[in-house]
Amino acid sequence: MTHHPDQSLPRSRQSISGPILGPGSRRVVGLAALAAVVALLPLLLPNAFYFDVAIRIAILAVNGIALNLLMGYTGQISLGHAGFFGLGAYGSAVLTTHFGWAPLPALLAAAGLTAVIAWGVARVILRLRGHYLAMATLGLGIIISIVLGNEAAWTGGPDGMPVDGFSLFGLTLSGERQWYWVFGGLLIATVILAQNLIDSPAGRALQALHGSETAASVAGIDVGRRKIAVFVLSATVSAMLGSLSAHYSGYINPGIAGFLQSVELVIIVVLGGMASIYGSIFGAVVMGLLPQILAGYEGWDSVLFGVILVVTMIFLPRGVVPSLATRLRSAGVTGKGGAAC
Amino acid sequence: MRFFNMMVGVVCALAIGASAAQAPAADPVKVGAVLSLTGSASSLGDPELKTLEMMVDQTNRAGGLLGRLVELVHYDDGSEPGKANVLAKRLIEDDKVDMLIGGTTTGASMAMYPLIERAQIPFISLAGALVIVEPVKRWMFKPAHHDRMVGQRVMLDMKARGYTSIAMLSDTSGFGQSARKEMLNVAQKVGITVAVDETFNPKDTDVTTQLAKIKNTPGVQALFVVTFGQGAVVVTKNIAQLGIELPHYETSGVATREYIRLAGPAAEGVRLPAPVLMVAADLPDSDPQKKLSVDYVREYESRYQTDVSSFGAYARDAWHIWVNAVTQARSVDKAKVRDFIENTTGLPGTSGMINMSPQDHLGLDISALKIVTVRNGKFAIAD
Amino acid sequence: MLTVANLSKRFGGVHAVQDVSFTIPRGCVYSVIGPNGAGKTTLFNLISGLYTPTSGSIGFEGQEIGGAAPDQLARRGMSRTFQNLQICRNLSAIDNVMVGAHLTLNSSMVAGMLRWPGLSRADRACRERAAALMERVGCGAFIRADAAAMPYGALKRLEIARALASEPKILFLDEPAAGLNHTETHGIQTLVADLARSGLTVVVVEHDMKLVMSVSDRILVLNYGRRLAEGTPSEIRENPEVIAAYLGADAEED
Amino acid sequence: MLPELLQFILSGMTLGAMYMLSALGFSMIYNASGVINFAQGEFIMVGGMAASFLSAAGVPLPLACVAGVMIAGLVGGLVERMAVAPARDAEVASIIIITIGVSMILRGLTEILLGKRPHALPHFSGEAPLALLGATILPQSLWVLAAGALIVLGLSLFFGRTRIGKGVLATSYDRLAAQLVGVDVRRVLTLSFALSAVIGAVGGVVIAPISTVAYDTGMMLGLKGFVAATLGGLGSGPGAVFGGLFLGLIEALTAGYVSSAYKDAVPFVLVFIVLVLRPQGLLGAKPTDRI
Repeated sequence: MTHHPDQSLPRSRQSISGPILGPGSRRVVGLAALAAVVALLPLLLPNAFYFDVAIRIAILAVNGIALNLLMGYTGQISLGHAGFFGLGAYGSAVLTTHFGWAPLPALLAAAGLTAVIAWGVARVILRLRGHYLAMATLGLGIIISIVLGNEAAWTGGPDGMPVDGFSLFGLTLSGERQWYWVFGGLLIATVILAQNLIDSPAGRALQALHGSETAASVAGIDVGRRKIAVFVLSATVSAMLGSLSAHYSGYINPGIAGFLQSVELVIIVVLGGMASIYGSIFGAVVMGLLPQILAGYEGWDSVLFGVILVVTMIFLPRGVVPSLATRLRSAGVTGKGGAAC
Repeated sequence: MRFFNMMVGVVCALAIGASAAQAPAADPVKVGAVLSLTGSASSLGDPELKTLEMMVDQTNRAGGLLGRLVELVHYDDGSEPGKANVLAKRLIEDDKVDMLIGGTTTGASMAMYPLIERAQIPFISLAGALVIVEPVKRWMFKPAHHDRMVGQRVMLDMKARGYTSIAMLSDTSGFGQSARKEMLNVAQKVGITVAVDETFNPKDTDVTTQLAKIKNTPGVQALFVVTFGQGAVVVTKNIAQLGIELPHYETSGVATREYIRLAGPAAEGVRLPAPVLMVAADLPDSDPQKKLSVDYVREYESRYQTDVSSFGAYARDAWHIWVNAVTQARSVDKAKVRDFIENTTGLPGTSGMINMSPQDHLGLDISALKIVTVRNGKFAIAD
Repeated sequence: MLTVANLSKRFGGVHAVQDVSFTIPRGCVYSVIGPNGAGKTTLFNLISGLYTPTSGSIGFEGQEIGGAAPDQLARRGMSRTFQNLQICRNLSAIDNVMVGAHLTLNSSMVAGMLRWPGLSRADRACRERAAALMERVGCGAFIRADAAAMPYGALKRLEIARALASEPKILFLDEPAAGLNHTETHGIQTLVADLARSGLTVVVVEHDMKLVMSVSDRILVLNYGRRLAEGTPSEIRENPEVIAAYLGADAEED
Repeated sequence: MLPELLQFILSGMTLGAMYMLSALGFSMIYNASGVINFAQGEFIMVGGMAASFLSAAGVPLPLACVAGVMIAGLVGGLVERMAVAPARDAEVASIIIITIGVSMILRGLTEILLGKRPHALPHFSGEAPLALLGATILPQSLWVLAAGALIVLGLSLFFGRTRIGKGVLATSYDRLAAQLVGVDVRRVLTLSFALSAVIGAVGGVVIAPISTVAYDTGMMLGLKGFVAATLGGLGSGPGAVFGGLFLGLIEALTAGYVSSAYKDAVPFVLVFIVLVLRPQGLLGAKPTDRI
């Protein structure tokens, strides 16, 4: 190997003598901490209401991570993602209620159907960029919620429809405490799978096409196919989550697929931090707790919530978790990474 | 990982803080309410809350219930049924309320009901749809006429006046769609043809398109608009704009003075079924509903400096049904109170004489709905 | 190795490239020069699949590749850098290089999610290789840096490392020295010579005549989208048409 | 059937003029700063609410309307200075969240200050409908159409004739270059927010007598404005005008001839189809990447 002395690069070469930091080295700690929180939280939760809040946070977090794969990592904005959540929820509800299917096959069928729809949509809209993509996905979500509201014979219309509990092999999940473990486990599994994906060559390809589609395609990445794949993946995860949460809450209405829900997911991703798994969890915690904390301040809740969004985005524009991470690192708290750059 | 510790800290602090904050100081009777105070149904939820707060004050001023003070814990579901579900859980599990009022909308009430049944707590819904009381749900009651009755009352009036072919314009909200379905059923039963069946979004700023279609359909003898709040105002103004001369019916959902004020002269002659509340002063003194209705209107309007609506009146009746049951049961025991609510008999309310039974969690008959009309900017008993 | 015949590209009414033909033999350093707007970058974009030719053909190792997508061309062994840097600023420097190695790894999303056996090992090996490449092109000091935090000169080298990571048969460098100072340009010059010595076919678009003349085996001169001349550096240096085009009106007045 | 069609068209035009004003606001801000302002609907609402409130408090109608529009313009400028300007370098998604936050703040404050009840303004020139070939139109609808036309005219004069207007245009083409030739870009950006708030508020004020206005009416109008702006091509003035009117007409005709239940879905289906066929909108310029 030949080396060329180059005065424009003043740094000594000793920094490469240490191990080259792979992305996976900090994962184990994070995962252990998450698992510990999930495992120990029940000791602190006084009653079923708090379990319910925790469950809803987990649902938001999984949904947020699914959207973050698409938005934060791959750079494709979606303002209609709640639509897929709604498709999953209603798919399960309609198949179990009107056709007497068992919950698990219904869940799988709803997810499969959503995947097919997402695939068809992605093929046409992922050619769009920026705000045009935002508009198209926004439209998609709104169309889904309008259809769910109008087809009253199947969906109960705007008032919604009841959904049976989730049972498998004769066992029925009941009560917030049982469901807590389902959604807690689901969250941990999602974090593991999502991190695996991000740290893999496939994940790198997704992030590359976010950074530069031209560079990605020249490097041999089939940009179109990758975008479609991650869109379908993200939509399918949301759909499965929608099915499960429909069985959990026992009642669904078209609002779950609406624009406000989609915006909520985008807020989770952006507030917590684009391209940050733990950012999405943080965003979900905020979005899950804030409405409960502000519940007593009717009228002011909207103002306070708005102020929190604006202030956070002004002072931590990359989202809470990545911005704070950078600050901590540059302050030398973690003692690694900073020296090399 | 620091974020993690931080997050854990935040969650724990909030959980603990919140649970400490709600430790009972005294021992009041707790009533929980989930209402739509913002969002599309806020024009319904707002008078409901105002009324409940007034009722709590009245009850406490009169010495409380069973010697205990009454406390109202209320949350806003933002007209999102999904949120109502969480908030109901909060009221039941965390605030530990003794009974629940609310669900301004049918969607919210139905979303809350699975929890109600599991927690076995008496629940009086303020929403309109038939589905709330039919089939009968053990723990859920309803003080207001359901949409099928409203439809029956209107159709009876139409029949009496000789209309057999009508146009219907319903909004796309939960209220409008559930009511539309019932109205179509009733029409078929009483032999009225719905010649035009149009819908509109309650947030629309213009419905002249749908109305022009109705106007140009030959043979239509009357127009029935199925909506509430702002939507009714827009429709009424558009009807005047197009010069549609058809007799114009609305539902009890627009029985508010605000409707008359916003729609102005366009509202003249509109016919609608309403609880007696709106025309209480015109009733004979012997009517058991008269005094309580007049009292309610006077107190509400002097306290809030704003017009009463039938929605507030439903909340008033709900309150009295519960107070009546608790007084008879001499306890707030949930199961006992439920039984006494189910056995409410001969209780006068703004909506009529309430006679419940295990088969009937509404307890009203159609006679309590009066057809009123707008005359000189006021509601008056028609004919 | 690469044969371009009668290639044209029109944007609206503008002929960016018109009827250009040339052949690049294996293992040589081939430069494309010409005044601003001569169509050099358009030519690169046509060959690397970013633009579809209006007419003409491009043959690579005996097969027609005109109109093929960039990622398909990458599979065949083509790689390039960009005049306006195309760096993924959301990734670290070394990840940018590893993006270049995309085709050498199993990149299935399912495999990634499930951590397919062997995938981590292959990825680690790829990371070592990427680090070595960064060393080789002279930006080894930034192995742990975020791409967004790197200076311009180092990013130019990073792109070359990324292009090399795909183990290409032919490498296109679009103005590798643009925006660099004298010392940096010299570094690039040595690097290109070094790459050529290792047997790689290198195609360069460049303005810096000193660099072009010293590294090139053959040179193609474009002017207003047309081929003006082609030959060895010494032939080009003495070509009167090239001199006229480069020196413009001044030369004629003299 | 002709009167019916005419009625649909008149109704669609009134609606369309409203969407057009909303869309113009979107386009103006998008042009100057590249931001999609999700608080645009709230500007409309603030204008209408402020005017209704002042009018109800006894302020003469014309004065109340002007004051309502000015208040909205002030709010628009403040929003830019306080919320958007400090985040200038943030990513698109972050700025979207900021404007969503702003819309929540405006909605909440209006609810707290002016209450939840819907308000109406008196009609500017009576409520007696005008007959036109068997169809009818309210005088107020003419006000809406006239206001729309005046704004379009005013904007073209502003951009074509005034120094500051040209500065806004220059900024939209190339912010850096505009700065170099002496345009005060910061002022231009604040101005573009204030101006789009004014345009929206004019819409809010003229439509309030017809449809009433409440603290939460902004969102739907804002969304439709976004759809209209996208249909026409983001950042294109003629695109916004065309997109708004087109959307209004299509909505009215769908409700009239196809299905009133699905008429609200039509704009979104339409924008979907248009974007698939022409990703830059109907009148938008094709974006070019320099590689």
